[in-house]
Amino acid sequence: HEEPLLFEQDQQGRSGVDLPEVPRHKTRLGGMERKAPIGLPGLSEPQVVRHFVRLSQTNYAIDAGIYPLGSCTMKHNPRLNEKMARMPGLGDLHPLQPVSTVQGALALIESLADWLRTLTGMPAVAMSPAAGAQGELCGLMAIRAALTAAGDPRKKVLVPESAHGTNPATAVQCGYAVEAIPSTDDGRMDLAALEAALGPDVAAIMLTNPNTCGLFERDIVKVAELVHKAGAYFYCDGANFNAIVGRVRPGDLGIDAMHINLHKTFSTPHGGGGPGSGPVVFSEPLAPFVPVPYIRHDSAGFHLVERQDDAEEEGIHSFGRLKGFHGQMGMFIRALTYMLSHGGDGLRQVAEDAVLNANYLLASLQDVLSPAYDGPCMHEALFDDSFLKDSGVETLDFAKAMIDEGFHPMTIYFPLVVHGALLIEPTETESKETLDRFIATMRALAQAATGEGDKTRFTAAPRLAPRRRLDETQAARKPRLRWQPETAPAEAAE
Amino acid sequence: HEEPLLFEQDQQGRSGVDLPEVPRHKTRLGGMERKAPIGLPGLSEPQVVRHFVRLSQTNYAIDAGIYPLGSCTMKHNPRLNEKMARMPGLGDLHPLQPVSTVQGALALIESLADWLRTLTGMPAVAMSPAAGAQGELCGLMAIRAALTAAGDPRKKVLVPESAHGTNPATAVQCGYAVEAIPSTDDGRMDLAALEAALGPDVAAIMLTNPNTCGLFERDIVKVAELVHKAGAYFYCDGANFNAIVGRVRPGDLGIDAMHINLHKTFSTPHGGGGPGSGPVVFSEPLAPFVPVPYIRHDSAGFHLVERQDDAEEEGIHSFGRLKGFHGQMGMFIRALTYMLSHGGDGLRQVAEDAVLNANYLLASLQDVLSPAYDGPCMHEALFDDSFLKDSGVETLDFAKAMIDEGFHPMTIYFPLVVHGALLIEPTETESKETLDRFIATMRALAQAATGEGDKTRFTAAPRLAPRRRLDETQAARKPRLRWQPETAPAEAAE
Amino acid sequence: MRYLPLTADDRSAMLARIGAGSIDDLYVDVPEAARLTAPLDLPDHRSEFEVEREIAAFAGRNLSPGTAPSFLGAGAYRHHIPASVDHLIQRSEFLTSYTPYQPEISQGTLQALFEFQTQVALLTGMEVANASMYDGATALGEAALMAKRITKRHKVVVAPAVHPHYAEVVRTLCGFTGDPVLVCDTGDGADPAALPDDETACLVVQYPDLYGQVRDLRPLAEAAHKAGALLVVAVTEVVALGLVTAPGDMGADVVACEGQSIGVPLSYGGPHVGLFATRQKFLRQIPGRLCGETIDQDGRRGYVLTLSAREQHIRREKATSNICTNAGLCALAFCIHLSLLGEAGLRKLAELNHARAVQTAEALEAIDGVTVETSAFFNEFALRLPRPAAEVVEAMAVRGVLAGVPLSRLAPREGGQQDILLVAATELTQDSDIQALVEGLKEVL
Amino acid sequence: MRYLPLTADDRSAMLARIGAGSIDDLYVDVPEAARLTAPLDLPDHRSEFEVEREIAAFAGRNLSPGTAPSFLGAGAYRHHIPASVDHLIQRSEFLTSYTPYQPEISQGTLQALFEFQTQVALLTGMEVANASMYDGATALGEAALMAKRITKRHKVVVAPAVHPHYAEVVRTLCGFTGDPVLVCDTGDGADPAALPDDETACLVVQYPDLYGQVRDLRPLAEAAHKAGALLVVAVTEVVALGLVTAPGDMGADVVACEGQSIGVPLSYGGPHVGLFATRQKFLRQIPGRLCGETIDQDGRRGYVLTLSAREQHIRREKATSNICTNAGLCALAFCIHLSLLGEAGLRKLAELNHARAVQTAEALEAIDGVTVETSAFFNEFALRLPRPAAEVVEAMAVRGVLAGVPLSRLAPREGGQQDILLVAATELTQDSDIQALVEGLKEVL
Repeated sequence: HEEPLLFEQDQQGRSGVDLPEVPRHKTRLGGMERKAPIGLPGLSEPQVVRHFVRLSQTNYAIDAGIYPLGSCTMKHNPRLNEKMARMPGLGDLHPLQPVSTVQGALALIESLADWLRTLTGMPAVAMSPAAGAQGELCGLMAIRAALTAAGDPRKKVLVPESAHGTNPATAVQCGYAVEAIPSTDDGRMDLAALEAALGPDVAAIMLTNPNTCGLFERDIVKVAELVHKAGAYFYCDGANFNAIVGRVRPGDLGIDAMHINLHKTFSTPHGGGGPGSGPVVFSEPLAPFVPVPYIRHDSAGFHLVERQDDAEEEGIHSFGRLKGFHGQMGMFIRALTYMLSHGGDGLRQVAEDAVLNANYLLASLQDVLSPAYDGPCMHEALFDDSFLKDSGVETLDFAKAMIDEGFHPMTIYFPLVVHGALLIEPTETESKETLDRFIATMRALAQAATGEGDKTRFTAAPRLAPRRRLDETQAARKPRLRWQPETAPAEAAE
Repeated sequence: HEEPLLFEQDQQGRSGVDLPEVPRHKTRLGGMERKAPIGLPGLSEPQVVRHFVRLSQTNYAIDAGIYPLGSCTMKHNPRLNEKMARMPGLGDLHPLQPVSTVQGALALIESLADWLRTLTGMPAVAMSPAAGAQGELCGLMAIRAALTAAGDPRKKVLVPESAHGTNPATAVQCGYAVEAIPSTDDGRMDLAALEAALGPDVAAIMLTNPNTCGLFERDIVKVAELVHKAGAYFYCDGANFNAIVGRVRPGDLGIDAMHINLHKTFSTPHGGGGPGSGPVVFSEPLAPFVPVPYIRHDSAGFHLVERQDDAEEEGIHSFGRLKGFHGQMGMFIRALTYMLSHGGDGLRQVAEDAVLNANYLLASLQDVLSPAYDGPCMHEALFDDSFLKDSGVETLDFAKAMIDEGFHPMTIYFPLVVHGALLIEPTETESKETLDRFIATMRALAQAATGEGDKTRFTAAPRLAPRRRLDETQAARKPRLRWQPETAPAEAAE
Repeated sequence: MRYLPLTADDRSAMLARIGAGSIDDLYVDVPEAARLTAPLDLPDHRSEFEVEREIAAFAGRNLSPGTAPSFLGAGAYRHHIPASVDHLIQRSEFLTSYTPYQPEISQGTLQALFEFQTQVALLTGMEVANASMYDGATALGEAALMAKRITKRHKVVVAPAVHPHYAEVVRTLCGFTGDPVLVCDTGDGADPAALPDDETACLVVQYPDLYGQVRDLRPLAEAAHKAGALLVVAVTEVVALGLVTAPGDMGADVVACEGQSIGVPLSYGGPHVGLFATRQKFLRQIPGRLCGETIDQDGRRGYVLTLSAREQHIRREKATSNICTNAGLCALAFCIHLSLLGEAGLRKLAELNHARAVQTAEALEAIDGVTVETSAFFNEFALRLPRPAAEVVEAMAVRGVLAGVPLSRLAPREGGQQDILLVAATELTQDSDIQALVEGLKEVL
Repeated sequence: MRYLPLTADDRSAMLARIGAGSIDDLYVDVPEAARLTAPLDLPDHRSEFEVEREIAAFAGRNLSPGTAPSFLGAGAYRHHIPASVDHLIQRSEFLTSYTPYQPEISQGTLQALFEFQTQVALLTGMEVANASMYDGATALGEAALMAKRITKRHKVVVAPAVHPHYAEVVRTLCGFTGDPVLVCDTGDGADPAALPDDETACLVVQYPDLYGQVRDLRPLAEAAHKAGALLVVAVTEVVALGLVTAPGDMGADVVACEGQSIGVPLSYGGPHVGLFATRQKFLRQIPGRLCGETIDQDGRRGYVLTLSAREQHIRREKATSNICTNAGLCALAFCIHLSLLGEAGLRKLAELNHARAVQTAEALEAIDGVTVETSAFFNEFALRLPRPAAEVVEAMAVRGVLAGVPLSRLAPREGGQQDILLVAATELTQDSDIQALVEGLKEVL
């Protein structure tokens, strides 16, 4: 039995809530009462609960199995973090309470900021960005504000070919032209090409490190020198900070700004698409250009600087406000809980185990899949599709066949610098036993894909999932983005 | 991939908890330290979470679909009740705190007791029984105590043939011989047989009402008169109180004691087998024989009478203590939350809708299944297997075929008074849409079972469940009730 | 370390398979000078209960609106969330799944998003909606950016009485590159209908506005359209749409709402959820994710993320927005709570909110020297006090009453605005709360 | 009514299908005099938030051990429960399922029970365990009943220093029908080894005992066996078994534990979970449910409820017990928490408990006139005070300290026993708690 849409379960006269009787009152709506019904369906609570339980049962989840999506970092989400985020006195605070009544909340945010400063070796941090992509925007805006303040706004941002799509999109949203820097054969940014591209119109470089090929940019200190020599800023996409947390401080690499995806490195749950949180750490030169609001701390306690004019008074030339309130407090609580749970020692172990697990996969699969690059990887192992050459099986088919084996596929077709990419990120919270089972399955699939015989195991996969392959072309050509009530047939209108 | 046992995932050196370092201390164990390891497996938290999530995914649940187990009353379990049971100041109280520090807890229990007294029309209630079966024991013990106090302990308890197994088991555990009373053709207790069986050695009758055939015992007032006239007590099994709550008060029927399964009528979740809670209401004559502890309320507040000697001082000849502490507080909170949510009006509607749903099923299936008895039923509809006669399909096969249709089967082979019984209890929290779908499926199955053609759809069912039929005979013949470490092969010992 | 399954033996065996002598060998690409050798100045790992105590200590230093009479609003509202909502969003299959890139094993998330999009479209009176934005303010910023793309004009006009946070986000997102953004002062008396000119991409208004004022948007829609601009409507209290005419029914082209009021806790300002709805004709200019209906290989109905040629992961520098992660789980919470409410429940909830606000206003109007400035409102209104509202709020906080939001916290502090207090009521407002507010104010004023 | 899906239209249509004129027609079998016509004197249905307020009002009148220094034990212990335990047991598939009568769609519950049984057997040092009982006291009562069935003797002997609640339950269950139950006074100096005679079915002892005393059970096992009786051991603090020799290793025939300490909240005394373990040879006399391993039609390993010929639903008046519903979900919580702990975690937890208790004892021993009476203990001991413990406990409660359980609340009030205070510590006991206890006692004594 397929679960129908909520709207197909409608019966007016039902509701899943009870509310007290509305007290008698004068209406003061100025005649703006809604006339027509909204069209929302009526269901009882049991129906709503069952609907969403049943829907959930068609989802894969990290709690049910390895979720090796490269560049997405699906690791275990501790339940303690969820419990803490719901603690009375934290989860139920209003963002505009008098500051005197939220000193604990501000102290918590500052405590998280301290951890981030210590882990990154950077002196300043902006807490408000709502997600990694907004963090990028925040970083580039601060850079643009600093350049503008120096009378030299510049025009271009350099982005390696292997970058996440958010990097170029962000640069454009911030008013810059984007210039791509090619990669070398070893999967790093081409230093010579960078040098050639740098010039007086370059505002910044955006480099992911470890990069999206799962490799550490060996020349990163040199990159920073070149960038700074050219009068530009070095923005680091911190999406992969989980590979180096506790082992390398970005501040020691010459970076000027870097966002941190709390859900990746610090395990706030991804929730099927969010919410995220993307604090940005800044170097000294960029520190005076942070967004509002921010927290200041003195002997009288914690203060919240919410307005650009107040910031200006204390020498912060804030570029403005990025979102409604102070930031993703719910995510802050989870991330701080995660940090306190791991401690400095545990966070370092997190990075090491993530890297160890990825290299273990790489070493165990390199003879049957085709590694994209040589050498140790960081937290994720990248393969291309050359092992599938002439097999009649595409990367997509291979990924879908994994579903029938009970695994969520890896990231595919990203990064773009590799043909038919397969990017596998196991994370530190997978056991060796799970990896061994995963490896055995991958090896068996690779042999089946490249051997003789029928390939429908791949081309017709998945067959054991709640749905077989979905027609994405039809979805895009004739977009149906919402339920519509059936139009009454003409006969019925008689 | 099948989920292995915890013990098969063991690796020492792992733990799913962190604990602070043990402070240095003298050991005062008197030399009783454990020498050998216990043998518990080592797993990390992510593994444990995944293990139980994966296990859970092989379970059916009321949150995922109708669970029409007759006599079990699987209805919607509101989440509000779970939230309330975990409220700080309730869920974390210690049972032996000074009574002055738990006045709210005692007030809550008394409030629930008040609801139970009002709904049943009975003057007294014992809150401590841990489940329905213990409630039965509590009721019979009070009866025995009263009879003994009157110098006439008697020897027999009368139980109708259709009774739950707990009834005779309880009577025996309480030291009585059990005599079965046959049923009449209309599914009720045979009044003549009862009259014949009643005599000076009968301590009590145990009658379920509505009975396990889903029928109201029409002659119940007459039964009470006969029982009382014989000097016996009338114990009513209240398992099916959900059919009449708010519409009929057992106290108006002449009942002396009745347990109430909080999970059935008041929707505390069954949790795959418990915990339950089985308060017992008592008539005036039995009220002085309640178990300890119980609550007393005066102008100074709430008191907890925990000891038989204290009870005796205030004229309560308590038969003693049934369980460790005061009762299933966690269940009390849930049940009271349920009552407050429904109110008196809602509880009456609960009974009516439960009865309406059952009769709707009966009316919609009576031409394809074979109803066991005529007339309206109460909260559950009983069929026998005569519709399957000569079909090659047994009741069990029919039930297993329902699994492949996505439904949990009804109760089968109970009550014993009907051949190949199928007992369907939809409960009030199923929508008409769900019932209509259930009816359509049952009708299709009944037609398939009784029609021509291959019956493996039934005899080989289920085929779409996490397991096919399990070998229960082997399980009982060679009981393996725990995991055992593999014995090392002899060679390895060399 | 309870979260780490590898044992010391595992690590050795794995290094051996890799052919590395130690974990350091895997970090060879890190410049030597940047390799941390000493531990950072951070505490070691701790047990669950020690962590709980530490977080509880932070919580203990706050005054929870759940334990005090609270009239705080101004863009975030304390509503009751049914217990089943929080339970359902915590189900592993929702909480610990990723963006549904593999639709065959993500139908739960996808169908819920499809239902969410439908709910948002219905509620706002629009034709289509996306799968959520970070919050109401960023949704508004994205709306203005979309208006610029559609009209190919550069100027954005923000009418008076738009929440200053929202106006600031619009200014940041639309004005950062030098494009003109005209933000009227919150209390500016300017007629918004006169603001759009032939360079204006959109007129941005709020409904109900910052002061809680509910007004007919049709004249503004007409004025905007006449100038060739779009009307972009911000809604900070989405429960209002259960009772007042939908923006879509008054000519709005884009509606950007904060959805927190339905299903999402206050959480000190985030995460919340932005709702984004518009006309069908603007479909391919929508920012963020869209979920669409289609069929699978066996012809069964199913759902996928669609029109991703608008998005950064495909379109890169030509994307409609850089948004990637959105507010998925909060959107799910919104969807579940609204499913529970349904048509009848939402309407009654909205009526209760209005009734409570009217009761609060009437009680306050009885105080000497205090006036309600908002002539027509839903559940929030501006109260003029005889002295600066910020001081009054502080004095009330000392008395344990969260009296509302002083306008001066949001808007320029000059002028008569500083005596304005924004007061909100919801279904959770009790008679005793109103009494505490009134009595407190009488003492404090 | 949010929980009721039927609409008025549904009800009419359904009555029509049934052929009934009204709902009353379905209640025709109820004697007319017993049909309620007027509503009962009960309040009407209420919204979630009104109900929450009402329950919170009850909670507000209690002193939570989570917010006060607490040394309460005597059969119920405040331990930390990892957040994942409570989350997992609330999963719909566990929480809202029934007893696994249809094993094909109940493997989750069944495998967890099989794992639980194994854990209990390992922990107690026994060969087999059942799928749980209501609580420790009823498990003990059932153990004594089983001993009677096995030995075919009628007399049960309860040694001194068994928790009076447990002894009372044994007396109720075993003595109600007139069979002899000898319950020694808690403080009786009798030598338990001398108690069993040739009519004795079992000797019941507690370990650690009511006073926290840990002692070698081997001599008692010998004495019992010599008399032809079984040794039945009650354990009220199961965490102790992480550190002390298991009863099974000292000759116990049946072990009945309260499992609350692992995974189950105090909940004012219930629901808790009874553990029941015994020797393989007594298998068919075990009360309650048993889960066993088998294979399905396709040869795959699977689990079923088994040996149900012992149980009431099959065996009726010949059943080994009348138990039906047990403590399934609490057993699951126990199983999950113990899985998280594992061998190393349980041992460390037990060590922490002991260390905290020793620290507490040492701090108390420094107070004049106060003596620790228990010579060897795990996490609880008897403290002799210079005045009646019940008064001291009350005085301490006024100071916000839950100082322990006065023995007089449990045992006969005569004699020196009334000055005994039972003091327990756990891993949650903090230095500041011990300090508050000591300082409070100094003031109060």
